[in-house]
Amino acid sequence: MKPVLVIGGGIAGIQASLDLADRGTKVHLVERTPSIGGVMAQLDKTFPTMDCSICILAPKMIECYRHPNITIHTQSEVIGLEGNVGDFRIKVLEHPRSVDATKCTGCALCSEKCPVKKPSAFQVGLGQRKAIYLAFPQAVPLIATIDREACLWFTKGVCRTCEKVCTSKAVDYEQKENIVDLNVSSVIVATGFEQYDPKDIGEYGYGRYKNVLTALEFERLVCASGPTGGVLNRPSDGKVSHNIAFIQCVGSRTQTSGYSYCSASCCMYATKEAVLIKEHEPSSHVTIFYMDLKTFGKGFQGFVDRARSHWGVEYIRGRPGEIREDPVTKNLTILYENTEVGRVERLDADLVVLCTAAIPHRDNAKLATVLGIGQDEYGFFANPDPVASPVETDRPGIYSCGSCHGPRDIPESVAEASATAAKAAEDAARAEGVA
Amino acid sequence: MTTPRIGVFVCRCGINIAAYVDVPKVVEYAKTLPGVAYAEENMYTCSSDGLNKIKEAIKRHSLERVVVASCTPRTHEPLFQATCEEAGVNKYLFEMANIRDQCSWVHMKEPERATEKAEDLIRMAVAKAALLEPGEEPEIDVNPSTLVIGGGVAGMRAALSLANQGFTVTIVEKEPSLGGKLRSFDSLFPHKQKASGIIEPLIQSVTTHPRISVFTESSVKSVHGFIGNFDIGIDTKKGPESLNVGTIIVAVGAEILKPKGLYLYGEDPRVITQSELELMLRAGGVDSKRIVMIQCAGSRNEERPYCSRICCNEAVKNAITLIESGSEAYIIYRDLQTYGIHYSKLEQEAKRRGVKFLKYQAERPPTVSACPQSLRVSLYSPTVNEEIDLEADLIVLSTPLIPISDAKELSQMLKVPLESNGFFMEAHVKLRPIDFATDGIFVCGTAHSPKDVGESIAQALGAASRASIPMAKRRVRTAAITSQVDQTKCSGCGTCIDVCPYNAIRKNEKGLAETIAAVCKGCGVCGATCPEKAITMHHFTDEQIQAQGLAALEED
Amino acid sequence: MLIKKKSQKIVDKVNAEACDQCGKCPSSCPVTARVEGFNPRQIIAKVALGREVDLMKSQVIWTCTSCLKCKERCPEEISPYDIMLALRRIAIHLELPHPEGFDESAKVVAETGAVQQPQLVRTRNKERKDRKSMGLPPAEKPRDMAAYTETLRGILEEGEA
Amino acid sequence: MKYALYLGCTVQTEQYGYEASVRTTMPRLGVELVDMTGVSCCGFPPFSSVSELAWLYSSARNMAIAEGMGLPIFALCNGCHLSFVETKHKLEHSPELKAKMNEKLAREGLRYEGKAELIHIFELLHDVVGKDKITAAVSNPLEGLRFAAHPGCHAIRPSRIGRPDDPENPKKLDDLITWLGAEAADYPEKIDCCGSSLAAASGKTVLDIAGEKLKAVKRRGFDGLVTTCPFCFKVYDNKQRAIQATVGDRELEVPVFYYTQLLGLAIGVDQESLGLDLNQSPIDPVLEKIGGK
Repeated sequence: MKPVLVIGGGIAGIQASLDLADRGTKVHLVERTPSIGGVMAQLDKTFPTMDCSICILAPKMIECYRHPNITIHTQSEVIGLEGNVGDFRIKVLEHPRSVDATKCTGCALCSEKCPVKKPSAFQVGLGQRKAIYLAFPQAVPLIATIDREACLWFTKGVCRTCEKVCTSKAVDYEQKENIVDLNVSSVIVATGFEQYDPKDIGEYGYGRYKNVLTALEFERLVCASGPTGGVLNRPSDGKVSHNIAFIQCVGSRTQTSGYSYCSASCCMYATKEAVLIKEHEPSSHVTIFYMDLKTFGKGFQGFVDRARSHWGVEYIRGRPGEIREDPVTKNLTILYENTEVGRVERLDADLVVLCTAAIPHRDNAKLATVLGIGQDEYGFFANPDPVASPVETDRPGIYSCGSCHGPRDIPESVAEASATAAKAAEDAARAEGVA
Repeated sequence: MTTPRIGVFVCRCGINIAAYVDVPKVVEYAKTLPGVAYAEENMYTCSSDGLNKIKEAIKRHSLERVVVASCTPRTHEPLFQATCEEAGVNKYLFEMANIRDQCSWVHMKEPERATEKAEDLIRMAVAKAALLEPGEEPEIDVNPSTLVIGGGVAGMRAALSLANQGFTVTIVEKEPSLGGKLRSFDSLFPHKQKASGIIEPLIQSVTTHPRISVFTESSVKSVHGFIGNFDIGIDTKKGPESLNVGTIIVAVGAEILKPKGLYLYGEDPRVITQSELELMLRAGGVDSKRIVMIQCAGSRNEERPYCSRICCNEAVKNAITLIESGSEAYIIYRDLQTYGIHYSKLEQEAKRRGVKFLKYQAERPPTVSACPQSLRVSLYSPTVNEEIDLEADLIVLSTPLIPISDAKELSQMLKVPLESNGFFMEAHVKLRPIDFATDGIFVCGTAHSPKDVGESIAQALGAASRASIPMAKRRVRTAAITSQVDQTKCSGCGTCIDVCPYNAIRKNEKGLAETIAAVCKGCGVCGATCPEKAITMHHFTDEQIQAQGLAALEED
Repeated sequence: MLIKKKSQKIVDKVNAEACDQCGKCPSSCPVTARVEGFNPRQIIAKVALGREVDLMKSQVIWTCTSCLKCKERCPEEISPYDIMLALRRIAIHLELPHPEGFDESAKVVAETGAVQQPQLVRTRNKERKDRKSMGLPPAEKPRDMAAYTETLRGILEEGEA
Repeated sequence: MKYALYLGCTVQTEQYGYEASVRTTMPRLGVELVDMTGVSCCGFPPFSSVSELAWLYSSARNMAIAEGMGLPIFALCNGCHLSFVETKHKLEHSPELKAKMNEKLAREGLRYEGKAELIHIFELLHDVVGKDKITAAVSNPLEGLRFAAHPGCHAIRPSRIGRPDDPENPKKLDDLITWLGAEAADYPEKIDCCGSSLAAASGKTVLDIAGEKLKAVKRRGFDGLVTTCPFCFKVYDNKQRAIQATVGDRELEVPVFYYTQLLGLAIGVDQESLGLDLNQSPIDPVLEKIGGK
């Protein structure tokens, strides 16, 4: 039986890979970053059960890594696809890590000694990493990688400190990129989404005001493994924040941003983040500005009711018009209308969190061309018939799951991932001649 | 007997543990415990690096027992056990001490005492580890066939996928015909395709598929056995049938609330539900001039504190249809649940087409009064900040999906739980949305919670994938943590048989109790209730637990 | 009726039905915070409900500073400002009650080419100055005032067709 | 750098300080200004609330005259500039409307092609003349002074049809101030409206709105407020006494300048020719600090 190609190592890609591998199908899992895990690895807790995100994800990541039927290609991208369902010929480009995966033990001594600091993508820029680094402590595979744009050896021809300190001689500056040819029966696309950059919504001052963050940045701030160790030290002055406000529908449900749809999970993750703040410091004052509370998922309404009644999170229906920053204290003032009473008011906050639209990943167009599949008007991968064939793209044998074809929460992504595994299994059976 | 060589691995969990527990101190302490031959700390014991360290240590220090002091066994025990096995140590010789969730996280403000408690927990784990015994996991054969309970769109789609994968499937449907709730729908959102356009071809391929057999007007009456080997009893119109399957998929769907007495429903024929409107549209439409739809009719309240997910979108879809046929349509809502891309578009289309939306507040629900000519809906609109009266010829209540009436009965038969709202409860809300905690049984569609057709189909395919795993492998291993009845002590009183929630104990020919290892989940209820102390729980023997308890009380 | 027909033409163009009632306009508006009863969001809500005639008969449409924040920030590209102007024009055309000054100053412009004639202004120490004493050239006006006035009068009589 | 100077009603009939300071400073920066003859009101606001057609006609008419001169229009007033830009935009998108306009313009022997270019004083000074020319021209830097920039609503909104600066974070006027050696600083009330358009409906509210801003400017320790909009200037400067009365604060004194007045002082133009004696707000302390002729 031919293997299956899974593109994207987030929770959806991981689930699809494990389902197939567990039933005995060989899987090639292609991930563009140095580690699998995706956005879920960056989250602190998950709603509505408040499970520690990395704690429930890490075992699955490791399972992928240790599974005899799964081959993980990190820092890799699919650059070629030919053939048809049952017989796709794939080209995967593996970018060099500049570190020998077979030797590196992930001890991180190299990054400790590396002199170059860069903003850490895992910490969404709130924290720093070195030029040679591990994506994050639970990264899978736990292998260092060199950022050649930052590394002094690659940019200035000096340093080589990492090579000197590495006890297992794993550093390999000569490592070349590598093209792998695969022959697979089906392809599963699980490349996920990215966050809308709220800079364009100037009235909220993101990028201008240090204490206005995006929700993903906040996840890192509130996370024990984040840059502040889970203490809500706000960026401007490190002061612990007690008055925090969340603004929903930033970029989403917005004609002018180009993303006129509802991003589906923001109301709930904002509620979760609000509860986290209260758990950390019950005396904090947390406000969520929303338009419609989207509590359509299993257990959502109960979760919101609890946040309101038990934790005292305040919900106000109204999308603020403007955020102002005190030039001296850097405190923020939110101009808003409580639309349920038609009154215009002001709220002072130490920190404001913007819950931004979930938007198509910037690489979608490129991948769509390589795979020969369609995108919708926004750039998500298109499902021609989302009702009858929710995980089928417009090309037979290529399936999509998770937030790469529209906003999804984790359980939806997981369920869809299993669905794509079933479709791939059907293709394989057909190829095997099962009538 | 000499105490075995024990290795202790203390995880820092980044700062989750190390910030509050003095890990180096704890490691030094562990080294002093009886039987401990080696102890070390790891940044993340669960990282591949940490796991390699365990394997090396087992070899270098010829360890016979392994204790990891870190987080929770719920997520991490299987991983560490597998690691031990790879290094040649039986997985049942592994023990875990939870010094994070039950220690560092709850004692953030008192680090010294957190450190002490961590030492206590490790001392207890080590004491138990010394008495651990290797366990064997029986392998059982899996019958590559599935029972799908429910012949709606979810059930049929799951069945079809499994059949296409080469497995045999039996569908049991209580109605005379396949199709489920969708039979009564006119069109489907978001693309407003006809429901029949999805159902009919599906029924066609299901009924003609060589590996699918269908029992209509039938219901499951009994379920015995366990993953790989379930014995099912069915009542069919032709009398009782029995079959053996390896897996079960629960796709029984849901029912739609008929809100007697709410907004004059049941009292005035001009007040109907969204699903009754569907039937009218299916039959050719309505001639009412102005239709007012009321959302959250019977949901998001004390009695049903959940949002039914599909009602807003169904209302918007039907309102567009009504506008197209020249009527006027109002939707009175609390929070419009038009989520995601397709429903957002649908909402925008509705607004463009002139469907009027009015928000109401839960505290001030609308009232409906009947006049001879028409109905009047009175509501306070917080957004316009006014009392508004609407004359209506037809009022449509968007009522929630509710669990099927015999959900409880079925859940008891299958030994799977229901959640507080009465829908079937999955193994884990986030990462196991389609599995039940009981191996070999899966759930999909609206039996799990309200969802639309596309989402139900996705879950159905997902359930097919999950069910296919043990069947493709043909064999599964079951856990060795089971109860064992000491035939010399058992008095045959049968108490254990009554209390066992898994039907895992039977009386043998001697009239004495004996455990069916493959079915036993190791919950321990039998052991606790046995008046003769005849039942031993492997991996949780009295000796082991006593040792742990005594260690807890030790002063040092 | 005429008034509804006229307003309908406008309403069809302004996209009010797309409004999510999010509250961004009032919270940006300098007037809502100060003048009881003025709320651009509610104005849009009423237009969306087909009640623009009530608005034309009320004071609210005249209570705008034209700061344009509502128009600038509306996520749906709706402009309460332009809607108010449009409703004002119909109100004036149909001679519904409205604040003084609007049609007067329009007349003045139509007849003189400017809202007012060059003024005699005071300095801080109460001296009087005019363009001449400031050394500024004489004020400009249409060369063929008759044609200019006639054209504008014509347009004004046409009203919002 | 040659432009057709369009004054607009307010400047031409009362805001002589702005006109004078523009006429005296621009040539010194190499900007040649040609007066437009036969021009009329741009139509905003007098017509915008009465007849859209009359409003658009008024703007089209003046743009047609500029087209005849073959020069871009330099409109001093934010309102006029916006009115022209909006009209140009509307006529570009409606050929029928454009035809209708030309039919009416023909009676005065005018024709609007749609070629008329428009330039705002921010664009002219910030983007065309530029930092180097201005800093080079400064002979009397306004050191030690801190001004609050007030670009005015119509200079920055609606951005969709193109305005000279950012709608939420305008910076050009701040730059222009700093190029004169003075200091400019962001303040939360920067893009707040002066309220003047409310005059017809509720004069008191105008003074309330304006008063709040002046208070903020004073509270935040600015030496004065700087604008280029005659409407805003009228409220903040000419009506400052009335504002004091309305907000009940006699001490609420904020010097208000047209930017071109400060520009003149910095490049050594005498106060007389900058019409500084027309400013009603207490600017003398600032003038003393600046010194010069």
